[in-house]
Amino acid sequence: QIEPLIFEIGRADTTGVDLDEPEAFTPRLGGLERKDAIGLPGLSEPETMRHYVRLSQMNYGIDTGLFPLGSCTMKHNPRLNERMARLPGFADVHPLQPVSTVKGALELMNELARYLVTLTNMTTVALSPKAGAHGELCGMMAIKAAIEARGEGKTRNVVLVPDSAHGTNPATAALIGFVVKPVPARDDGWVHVEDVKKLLGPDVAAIMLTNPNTCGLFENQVAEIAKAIHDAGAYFYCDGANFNAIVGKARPGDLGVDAMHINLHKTFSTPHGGGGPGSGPVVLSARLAPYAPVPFVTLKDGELTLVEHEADAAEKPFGRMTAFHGQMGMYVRALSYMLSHGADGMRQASEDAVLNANYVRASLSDLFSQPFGDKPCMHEVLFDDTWLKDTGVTTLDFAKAMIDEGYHPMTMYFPLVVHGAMLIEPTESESKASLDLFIATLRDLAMAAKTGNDKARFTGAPFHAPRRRLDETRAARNPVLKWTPPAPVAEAAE
Amino acid sequence: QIEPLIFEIGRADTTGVDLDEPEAFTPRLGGLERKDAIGLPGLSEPETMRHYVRLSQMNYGIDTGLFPLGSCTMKHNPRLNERMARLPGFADVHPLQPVSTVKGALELMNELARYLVTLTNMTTVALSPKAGAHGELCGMMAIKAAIEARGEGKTRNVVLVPDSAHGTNPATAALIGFVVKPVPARDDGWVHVEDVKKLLGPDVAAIMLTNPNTCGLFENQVAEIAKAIHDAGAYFYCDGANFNAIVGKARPGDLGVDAMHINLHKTFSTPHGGGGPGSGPVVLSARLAPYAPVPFVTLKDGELTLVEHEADAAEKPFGRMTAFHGQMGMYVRALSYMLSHGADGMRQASEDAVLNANYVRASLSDLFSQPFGDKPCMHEVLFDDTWLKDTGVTTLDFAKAMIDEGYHPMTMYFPLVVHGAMLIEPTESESKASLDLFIATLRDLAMAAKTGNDKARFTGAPFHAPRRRLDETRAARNPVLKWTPPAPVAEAAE
Amino acid sequence: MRYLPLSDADRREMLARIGVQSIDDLFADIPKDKLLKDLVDLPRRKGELEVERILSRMASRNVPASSVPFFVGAGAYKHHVPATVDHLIQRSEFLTSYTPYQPEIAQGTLQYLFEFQTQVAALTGMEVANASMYDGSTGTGEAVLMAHRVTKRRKAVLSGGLHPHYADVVKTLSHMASDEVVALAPDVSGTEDILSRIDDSVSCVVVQSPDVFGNLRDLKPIAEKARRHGALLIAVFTEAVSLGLLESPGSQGADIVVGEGQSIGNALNFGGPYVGLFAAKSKYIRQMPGRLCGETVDADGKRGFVLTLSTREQHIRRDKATSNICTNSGLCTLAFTIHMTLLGEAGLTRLARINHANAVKLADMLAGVKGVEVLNRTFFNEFTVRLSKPAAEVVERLAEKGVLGGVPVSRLMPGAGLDDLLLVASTEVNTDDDRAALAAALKEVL
Amino acid sequence: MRYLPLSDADRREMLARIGVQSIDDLFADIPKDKLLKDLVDLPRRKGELEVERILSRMASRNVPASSVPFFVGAGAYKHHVPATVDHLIQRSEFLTSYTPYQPEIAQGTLQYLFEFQTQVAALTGMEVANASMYDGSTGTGEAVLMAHRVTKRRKAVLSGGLHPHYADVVKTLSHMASDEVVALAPDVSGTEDILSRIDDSVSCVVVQSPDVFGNLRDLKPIAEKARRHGALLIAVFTEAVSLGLLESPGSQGADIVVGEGQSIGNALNFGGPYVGLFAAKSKYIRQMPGRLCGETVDADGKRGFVLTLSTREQHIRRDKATSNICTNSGLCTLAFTIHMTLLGEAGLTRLARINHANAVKLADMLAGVKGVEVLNRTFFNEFTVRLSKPAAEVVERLAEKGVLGGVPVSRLMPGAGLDDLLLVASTEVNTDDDRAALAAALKEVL
Repeated sequence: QIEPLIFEIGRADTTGVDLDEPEAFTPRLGGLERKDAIGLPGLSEPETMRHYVRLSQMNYGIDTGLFPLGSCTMKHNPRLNERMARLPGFADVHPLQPVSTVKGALELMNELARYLVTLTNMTTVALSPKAGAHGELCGMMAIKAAIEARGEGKTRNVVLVPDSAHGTNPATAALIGFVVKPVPARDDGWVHVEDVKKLLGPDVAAIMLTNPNTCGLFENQVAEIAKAIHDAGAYFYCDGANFNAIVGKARPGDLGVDAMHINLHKTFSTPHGGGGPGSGPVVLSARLAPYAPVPFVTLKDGELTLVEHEADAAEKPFGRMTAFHGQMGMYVRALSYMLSHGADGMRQASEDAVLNANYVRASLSDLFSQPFGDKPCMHEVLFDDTWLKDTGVTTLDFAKAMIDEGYHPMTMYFPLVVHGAMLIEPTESESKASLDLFIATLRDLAMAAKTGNDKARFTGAPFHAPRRRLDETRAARNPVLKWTPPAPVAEAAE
Repeated sequence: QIEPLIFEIGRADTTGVDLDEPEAFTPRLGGLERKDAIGLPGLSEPETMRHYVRLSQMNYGIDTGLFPLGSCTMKHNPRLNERMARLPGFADVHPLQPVSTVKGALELMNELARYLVTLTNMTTVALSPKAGAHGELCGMMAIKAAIEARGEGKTRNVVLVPDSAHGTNPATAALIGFVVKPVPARDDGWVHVEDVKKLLGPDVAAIMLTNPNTCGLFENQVAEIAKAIHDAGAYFYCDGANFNAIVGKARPGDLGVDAMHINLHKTFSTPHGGGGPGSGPVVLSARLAPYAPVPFVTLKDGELTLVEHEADAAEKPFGRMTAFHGQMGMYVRALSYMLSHGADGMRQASEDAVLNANYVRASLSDLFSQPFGDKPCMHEVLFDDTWLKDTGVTTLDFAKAMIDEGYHPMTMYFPLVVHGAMLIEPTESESKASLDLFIATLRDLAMAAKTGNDKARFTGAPFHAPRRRLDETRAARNPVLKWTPPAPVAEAAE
Repeated sequence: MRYLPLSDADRREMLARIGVQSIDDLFADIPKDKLLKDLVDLPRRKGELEVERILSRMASRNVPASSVPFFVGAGAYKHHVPATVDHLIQRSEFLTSYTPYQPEIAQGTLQYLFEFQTQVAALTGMEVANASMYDGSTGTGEAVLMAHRVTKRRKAVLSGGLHPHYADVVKTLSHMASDEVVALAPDVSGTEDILSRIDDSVSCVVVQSPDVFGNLRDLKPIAEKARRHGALLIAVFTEAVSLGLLESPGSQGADIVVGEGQSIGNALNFGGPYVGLFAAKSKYIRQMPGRLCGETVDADGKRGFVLTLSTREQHIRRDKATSNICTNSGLCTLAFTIHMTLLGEAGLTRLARINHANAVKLADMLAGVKGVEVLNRTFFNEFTVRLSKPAAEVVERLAEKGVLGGVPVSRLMPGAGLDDLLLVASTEVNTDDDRAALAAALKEVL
Repeated sequence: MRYLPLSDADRREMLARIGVQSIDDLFADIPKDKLLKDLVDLPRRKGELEVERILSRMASRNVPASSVPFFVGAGAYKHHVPATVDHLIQRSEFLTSYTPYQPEIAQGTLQYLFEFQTQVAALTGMEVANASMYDGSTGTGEAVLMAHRVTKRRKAVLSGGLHPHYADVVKTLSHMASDEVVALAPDVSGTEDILSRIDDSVSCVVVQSPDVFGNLRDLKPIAEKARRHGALLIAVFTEAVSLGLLESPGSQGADIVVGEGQSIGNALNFGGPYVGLFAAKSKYIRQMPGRLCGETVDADGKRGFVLTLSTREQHIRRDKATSNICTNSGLCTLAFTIHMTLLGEAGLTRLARINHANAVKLADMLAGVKGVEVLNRTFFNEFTVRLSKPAAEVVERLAEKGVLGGVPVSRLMPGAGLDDLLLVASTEVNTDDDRAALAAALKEVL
């Protein structure tokens, strides 16, 4: 089951694309043409097809099985959305065509914005961020711009981030010069308003709070926290990675949020694609709306108009996040998802996601330990490794053993505030039958781990995957990041 | 790796299609409406997706590996052709739309016909047959119609069919009342003109000859046989299943053929799709052309016109093979294939197919036995089981052992004239590296079979497939052809 | 050439291994004077872009059903197919696999065939179904041959409501096989006296419902009379969706049910590929044509599926086979099965109700147009109207106005004196706007 | 709802197992007054057909590049992508998989990332490449930050030939991070004096070639001077195909190479998703942003791949990370890799020659149009013309005539006094007819 690399089977003179050599002409390259070979192998079309089909067969996807990766929201990706995104009117349109030839694209962006704003009860949305982390950056930049506009740019430079936050939060804040101060974790899994208040002061620019949080809980003091933050002159950034739990049930704008990114590839099911592309629009409160970056679409004299430059805008955009207008292909998919579900379907999806997670929780709570007690969770349920104590089986071992049972592991060792965390998010896409099978399998595995009779089943796992456990230390110690031609065989050895 | 049946996981009230119930209205069903439940389960879209993706993972295809199925021509299926067949102008057009709204469809059919006629040097082509066997039927019907037109319908009712022919040949002839007389096999693999001559008489309507034949050989006396057939007042039907070996190298029309079907799904690479759809256009000589069935496209006053009824035709169509115009979707794919290859590419493809087969032959001839001696073959090479004598390993065992090595078996036990036949057709889609690996694997297997040290590796094979060997006898003895609900568990047993 | 992996260097090396000088040494059995020296008179290879342009240009000369108000039926129907269907049937492992003769590595195909057979049996109300025929028309031809084998008689009676193409296929086959066919006159009202044609010499009666004019037929009396005379009732349908709403042919006593499955999962495709559904009473199973997939177990006792009862088939029985069919409609059956699985009973029956409701709405609207008379007392999603002008002309005029209004009966039955009749179909894709457009255009044209 | 498998009966049963009365008991942590009682003010669910209609109607209000003579570039290019690419990236196992954190069941993704990194390194002439950025512009922003980390300086010099959007991204990021940016004035002729801006305070110079006006830049002297002053040369490209024909940035001495990969394998998509290519000298590897895939072995000694050096990344290092990037452009890298594999060296270099040849042909033709002056001495597949009228107006007039003629410089750099300049791109998709149409339309408009 070793598939060779294209470099091992390709040839420099082979091509899978038929092109005719141009007629003779005088190049205008000013002597800057390439002199050496590039070193790229080519394959014919049949070889290419087989190579990548075989590679795909070594992957696990939502379509092949339950994918309980907490915080990642691996839900069904409808193919209708793929079909829509490929309409020539969307896929084959250039970002710099005359605006008169892309009215439909602007309409789509506007409609998407309307849906996002309605679902969050916020004022405006910056569509262009390319993924969740990029959206965080956008939101925090808007906050920074607002603070600078208030003349507090030098003094307000602290951002509060709970220990349980995604790593992107502190990384984002640090990237643009904020000083990150952690909000310590409590043993109930919630951020407490008094902890926040203790940290607040004229130096605090914002809090970055994930809600529902990474422990799978809705921050039950969110309204109080928002009020405290605002009272202190700071802004409330909400990490929207888990928005999918509450779409149609609660609106961030009602909870005092000033900025929140939305992962279209989680909440609205644009495919994860093995690590992207994502899309991370940011909704903004009225206080931050004026600072939204270019470009944006606005209704002007009854016509949708694209505002591309700061000079054009009545507002005070803080700059630009990316070339062009962002992830159009993802916008189409997300809007297709929202149109399909409708207000009723989206609400139901949130409820089913929460129901499924709690069903798993209730069905495993006697065997698995919960760090914050046995209480309802949102769309994902968090266990820790207390129950594995003294078995010699780690969270990692247990997760890898799941692979042999045909399942993708849950999220492990995150959030960091919990020891040996196991974060399970079944999503609303799973049927009850599928959950029952999953639960039964986990229970069997848990029993096996606890009896300790077959430790190797865990510590050696996986056995039945395309690869056994991989040596990550070796990879990091001596990084081999690209293929290099094998050295010629040495002539004679001693 | 047991995937349940949809009937085991589906529910009567579940649907993966959102439709709104119509407003109240008065039906016009005259009391013939359904009273009982149908018994069809439904699945949501995510469940459906996963179910069929998982089923697909139990299949082997060209895209997943070399598929050396002799006589079946499992070559690369270009995805360009799939894309073209899905253009709304082809896929979303109704066969009975006004002719003025389908000019492009008629143009395509005409262009396809032009390619087929040019490649075969025949006069006309009946496009409508739905697959190879249907094309045979069409060709033989044309022959029968011609014979009836000559007033010999009662007297000429014998069709000569070599023993090595595909089963469809005698079945087709018998279906429309011909008496099948076998042409005996010779030990050189060729049909001999003297054997044919011995059988010829005023009762013979036609010969059905596969050329290149099912032994992988080009019938080297084909011209003489054609002459003898014609001299006897009979027609020469050529089974075109193996046309792919000689496209661009020789034209059936030059060889005296009167009718030949062309498997678009073999020669021109429309996908086999797990058993269809195929497409079997029939090219006809001038002698048979007038009898081509409706519908056909003809150039009339400079305009392409669809002739749909016998009354319209200047010709004497023998009737109709099917509703509408045949396999349009396959026509598009086949024409896309032909346009892509061009005259040069098609000839090269034939040469490469023959080259690849002979390369396999030359690389295995020392280990495998060839029933008709070690001589060049066409696009496929035939071995028999002489070399397995006394090993306790059968052709079937050997083929199943190939599965464990990651290969689809070759065609086995066909043609029938050879004991334990193994018919290998690599096709032109395979690279030399792929063939070398295949050859090495077969050589290893052959050595293992001959040494006899590990007979179980063969007799028990496959071990590493989605299923072990299946009990076909049981399936036939007590046919279970559909799912039935399990009987309710009996209350208490003794 | 992008599809050919061999390089010239490979070719030279391989010829050397084979031990010949040139490629033509391998073609030595072809008579020298017949071996082509030059390329045939066709263009040379083209890149993808160029091929796309040529074929797209041809495609653009056709009017897609989705682009206009569309009411064309008569044996092929415009339905909406979920995106999931087309995605799944394009999976390499389905698309590029062969007929499942090696069941160990073809369980995917075999299991969906088993699911398909079960769905078709349920839908038709029959005991057993095969793994598909080419389409409804050829399936009907095969059904008649099967009835001859079962009854050992060779005379078929065809209803005047049978789709003329289907009748032509039966007649062609019967003529060639020297079997007898009694074809009744076109029966616009669905009231023909077919019972009187059934006697002890008849092998089968072939009745379509909804018939080609859209009328629903009560099969029960026909089945009853056929049974008494030892003849079989072959029930035909061209619109599979109708079975979601109508009493199944099986429950009405049909012996063989055959029909077109295109409506579920398959595009219009200008006539093909489609998928023939074929079901029968299980006592006739050994006389059935086509492939059958059956359940069994593997060497480890695991459930699995195989093609079975192949002793009926041509590759085993040769000239004694029940049919010459080989390749059938594999991928179209998959599309059917997936779409049917998505629909489920709830979805299919609702889809059928929508179709019927839309047709009723349309009939009521057209009945109000001067020069249009709706003829049907009963129908499902298609009916016949009498126009005040020749239908073929009207349809062309409608097409000029961007409305594809239906199928003139004269196109199916030229010379039958039915030139003023138009078949009009309406499915779930038709909107109120579509219907209004047709009515308005008819008003202008008539 | 078709995407939701639970039935109401399931829901009741599950609530019972959980031990709560109603679903809202599970939402009890949401403040009561914030929990929505009713549906939000958006339409209810729609079937596929309806969604298709809504979105198709929007799509039809846009003019697809393939439907007209098309010469728009300026950072995104219309190329032909083989059908194989889109087929493969839609494979469920690629499309619906996650970032490959579980390497044992993600070798498909990991191996293509390894292939991608190798291809990008070869193409750019660099020692190492990462597994992608969002796009060229954000990659450029990250490259500047990386240069700051490497040099421990915080002042970037941007060439006046850098795409203004890229420059804006760098400026925004730098402003927010309180870093310094020296942006040179728009440099239409590609002759700016950037060397004099390089001194010991500079962390990096960012130079694009072909630059936004199409000029090719010789990077060697810049690299040389930067090296002498301890600054890094960041070489940027927006047209990956150009690297098939031009000396690689790596061979000219670049320290970091960053660019847009859209041209290979990816559609125009109105601006995204695209794929950022990012390569560097290997000594800087621990300062690189983004994911890296590395080779290793599994417990059985088999070759395998893993994400590696993740101690640079946010999920490990949090506020000390080299970047906050997480999800990147996985599927777009796959498209890039497959298309590049199909092209191979032979195909890519030929594709590049065709692009250049078409642009040369177009430049020669436009040079003959009155009111058009071609400004470039050198270019690859895009160049700048000076028009006798404002370019923005001209482009609108051309669009009315069904020709998309290019990008007015004023759209990218409003207020720069370059309103008469037009950027015109020509790729392999342009035919002689296309070029003639543009020339003819320009004659009419000017």
